[in-house]
Amino acid sequence: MKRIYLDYAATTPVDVRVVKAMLPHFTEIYGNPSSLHAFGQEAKHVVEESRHTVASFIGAKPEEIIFTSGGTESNNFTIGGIAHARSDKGNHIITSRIEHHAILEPCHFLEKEGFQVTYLPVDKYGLVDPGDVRKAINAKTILISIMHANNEIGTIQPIAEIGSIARENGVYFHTDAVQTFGHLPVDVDELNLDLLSASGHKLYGPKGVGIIYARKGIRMSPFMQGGGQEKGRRASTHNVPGIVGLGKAVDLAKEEMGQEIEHLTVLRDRLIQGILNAIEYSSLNGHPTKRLPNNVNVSIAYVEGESMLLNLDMEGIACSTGSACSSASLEPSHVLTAIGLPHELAHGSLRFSLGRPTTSDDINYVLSVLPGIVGKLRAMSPLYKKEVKYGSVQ
Amino acid sequence: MKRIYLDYAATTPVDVRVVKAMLPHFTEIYGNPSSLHAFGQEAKHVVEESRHTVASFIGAKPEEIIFTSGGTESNNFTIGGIAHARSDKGNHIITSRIEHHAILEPCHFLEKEGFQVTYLPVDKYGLVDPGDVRKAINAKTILISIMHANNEIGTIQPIAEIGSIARENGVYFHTDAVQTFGHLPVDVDELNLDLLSASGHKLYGPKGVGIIYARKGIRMSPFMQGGGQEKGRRASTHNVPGIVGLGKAVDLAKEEMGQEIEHLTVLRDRLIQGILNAIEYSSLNGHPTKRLPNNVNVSIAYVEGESMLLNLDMEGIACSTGSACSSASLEPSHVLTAIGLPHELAHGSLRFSLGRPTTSDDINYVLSVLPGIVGKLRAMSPLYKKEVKYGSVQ
Amino acid sequence: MEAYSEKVMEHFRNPRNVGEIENPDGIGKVGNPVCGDIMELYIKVKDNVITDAKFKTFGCGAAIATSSMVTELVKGKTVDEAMKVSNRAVAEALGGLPPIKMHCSVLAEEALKKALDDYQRRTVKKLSGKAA
Amino acid sequence: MEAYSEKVMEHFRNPRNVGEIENPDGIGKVGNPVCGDIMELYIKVKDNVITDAKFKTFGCGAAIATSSMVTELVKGKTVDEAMKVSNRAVAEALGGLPPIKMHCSVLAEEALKKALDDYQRRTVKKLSGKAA
Ligand SMILES: Cc1ncc(COP(=O)(O)O)c(C=O)c1O
Ligand SMILES: Cc1ncc(COP(=O)(O)O)c(C=O)c1O
Repeated sequence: MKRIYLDYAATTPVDVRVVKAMLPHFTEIYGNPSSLHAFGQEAKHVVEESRHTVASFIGAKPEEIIFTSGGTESNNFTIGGIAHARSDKGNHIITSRIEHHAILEPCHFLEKEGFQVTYLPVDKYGLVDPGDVRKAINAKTILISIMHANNEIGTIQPIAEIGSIARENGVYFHTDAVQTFGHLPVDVDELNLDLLSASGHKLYGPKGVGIIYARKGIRMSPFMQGGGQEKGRRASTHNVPGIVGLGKAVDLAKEEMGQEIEHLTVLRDRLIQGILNAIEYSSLNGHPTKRLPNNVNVSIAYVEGESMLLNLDMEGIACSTGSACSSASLEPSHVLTAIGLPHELAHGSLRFSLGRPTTSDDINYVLSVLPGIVGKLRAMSPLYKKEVKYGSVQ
Repeated sequence: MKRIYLDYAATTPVDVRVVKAMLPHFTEIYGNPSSLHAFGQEAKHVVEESRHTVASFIGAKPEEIIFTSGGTESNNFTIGGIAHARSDKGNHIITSRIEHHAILEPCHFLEKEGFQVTYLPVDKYGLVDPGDVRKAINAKTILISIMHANNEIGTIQPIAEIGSIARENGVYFHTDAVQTFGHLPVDVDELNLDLLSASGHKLYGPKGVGIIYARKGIRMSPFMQGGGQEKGRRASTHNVPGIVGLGKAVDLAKEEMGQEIEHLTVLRDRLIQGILNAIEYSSLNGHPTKRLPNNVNVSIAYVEGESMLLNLDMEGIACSTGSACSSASLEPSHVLTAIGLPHELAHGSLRFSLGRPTTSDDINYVLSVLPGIVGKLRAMSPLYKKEVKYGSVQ
Repeated sequence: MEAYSEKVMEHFRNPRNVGEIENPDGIGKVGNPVCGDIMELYIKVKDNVITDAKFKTFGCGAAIATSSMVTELVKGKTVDEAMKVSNRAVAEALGGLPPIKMHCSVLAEEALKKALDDYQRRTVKKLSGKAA
Repeated sequence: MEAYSEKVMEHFRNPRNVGEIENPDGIGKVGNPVCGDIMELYIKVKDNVITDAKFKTFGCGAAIATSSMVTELVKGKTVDEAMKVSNRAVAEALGGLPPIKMHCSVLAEEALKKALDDYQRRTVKKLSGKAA
């Protein structure tokens, strides 16, 4: 069976060139970078090289990069680390309702400790209004965290603008760039960023490695304590192959990002138009243009997401859904709810996320298969019957 | 130049069979285990297989294994996670003075939050007295954490005995088994363990992956929050290749551990005897027999560790030292201090840690090189001159 | 999420008894769009035996499979026997369900019970109608 | 730890002026076993010029290299010139030191200052001895 992976936002395969770069660090240059001897110093050298690569990619200095175990750690570390280090300055944090759970959950946790968190609303496209950020700032605000682009609906936020508001007010500004790092240009100065999170496995690098960019001079409580690594902020033996792999993935992104954006934007828009044209009662979620080049998120009325997903999977197509049925909480995606989708439509969402290897044929295949699946499920759906009978409007 | 790695306690090379097992999971079976589609479910399957392998290796159930990013996270997570989840039961923790910093630092941190921590002393061999554990327990004790074997001096603690005291008193018992997992038999029931930490890169597995064993029913505050992975206790996309690699490393350890113990014990004892015979004023640190099969730790009077280490490195031999000069704190190893070594001897320590590939020739080479280095450095040492002149006793 | 069993996937792939019954003897409607599952179960009863059962479902894989399975299970059963079909029985017949999907089997049981209740109400009505 | 510079390693590998001077004109002893570094610096002075310098050191790579370098730096200098040799100068001559090793260069400066002080005290003594 043909197998088409369209879930690159969940994770990417590791580029073969990245694997090749990692390989010697398992069996040959295997030292612990904290060791004084040659084996250790060789390993240290490649870790610092990778730090340099990552830093220069986003216009930062090497000492501003902290290696972590992934996007979740970077987010948890930043939220907790800044909150605890700055609790003498204030106890108020501003974020949005559509952040990844790796931001929202640490925020909820801080609320239990007595911090105050403002969760800004978004408009129907998923955009945060910079004016809302300005209004939310008070004398106790110590951190603003707004994601660069949303992982579900792909909406890209006005980060530079929010950053300049943060700076005017002397508040640290963090962005979760897990979905954009290596996919869109990111310059920490142009975007007025103080802190940034990214994860290796979203840009054809390895799983289990991520970074925090933390502007020089920023104090953060350490996340893991023990060996003093990463200037005492993040202990544990460096994941050398992972760090090298991330560096290589960044090298490749630097070269290929431009043409990837063009390539994917075309395919993305074809898939969106194809679905909206072929399937009645379907609609796009997220912003039509301020949108990740690889993100397609649609709601298909009267059918439930997981059952579409499973049917697509049976045809070899891998995608994801914001339906409650795929989550333990039985709540539909908080992002789709935040942009104002009624529950039925939130349950009937599909996300296709495209990647470097995606071809025009892949898009054609999806478009050839999806309408039939929707038709079959609608024939089974008690909602469709009624809506069509009574002609209710979407 | 001949290069001999004798720092396996710091980190091990990844076994080629482990690398081979990991490889398909970078580029072929690359899905996110949280995804519902086939790519995701394949990845999930191998993660669960590895969980099964790890669990059965230590006599645990698969659902009792939590995958982490390494030994430091496992230790930090356990100490903080148990303390916070059980703070309604009590606020007292018992540990030892010779734990890894990844245990001690979170304990110091908890003290600032109002927890009480007893740091038990050890005898001159580095042994914790189970009687001391019993005496230290009070009505508020919620956790005892004593490492299985010490990473510096190799001393193996009477874990089963301490565990049974903990159990009698209804206190959770954790061991940091980072140095023993895959090297010595570990059965959580025989050792009366409730919690255990281990790290992949100490047993020929990859860096950046570790485990916690947590006996069924134990509540721990989550360490990372976000995606709900690991039953909500440790969020973040699974490091699939790392987890698979750890599983394979465990498979190999299961097969090879027995003969490895025999092989290394012989080499270890030859190296110890060789050094003690060849070098005047040298002494063994740690217990002569209750000792990791791969650990040699000696103090060589009148010379400083780092300068010996660098000279050995110049001869191609990689080892480590507990000298202050290799640490940012300028304090000599807390372990060597805890066993009562005077500062001079603590500064003059060397650790050689042997591994699977270590040969008899390697040992001979060290023994042929070390005495010359010591001689050269002693000729430079103002301490040696005096001691020898005035015949002071060690 | 836990993967579905072979049996669940088989029923999901080829759901039995999809559709509505014209002039049913009992209808059970449960769920709502908020929770993401809606089931409608139709039964035809003759001489106290369920001769046909059909469903329409908006919901996930488990919701569709349990709907399919419950209609299969009750066909040919008496009303009293059908009353005893529990959500566990449905889940077991499917070779088990992932824990977070057990509520789908509960929904299927509820839809069945509602359809049977509906049948019984109608019967009472008819009888009392006749009596009147 | 940061790696050592080439120059540090070169001096560590081949330390210059190891040893003691018989009947030195000045001795400087600094450090203690607790901190892990002990340095002894010996100088020979003729006509106010340092004609020879030797050291004995217990310590790490940086301690040995700074000892070696400081003896090299002062040989041929007048006592006044030698007084101006700072720890920074020693570190710079070695192509820099890792931050956590800067204290070794401080130790070398202190050993030198002590040796020079010792020389001056002895000279004063000798002079006053003569005068008496
Ligand atoms: C926006 C965003 N933030 C954080 C994460 C978490 O990253 P990781 O899975 O590497 O921990 C993800 C992906 O899962 C993401 O899409
Ligand atoms: C006893 C012990 N505990 C914990 C650790 C930390 O493990 P990791 O470096 O994998 O975080 C180590 C090794 O560094 C260790 O030897």
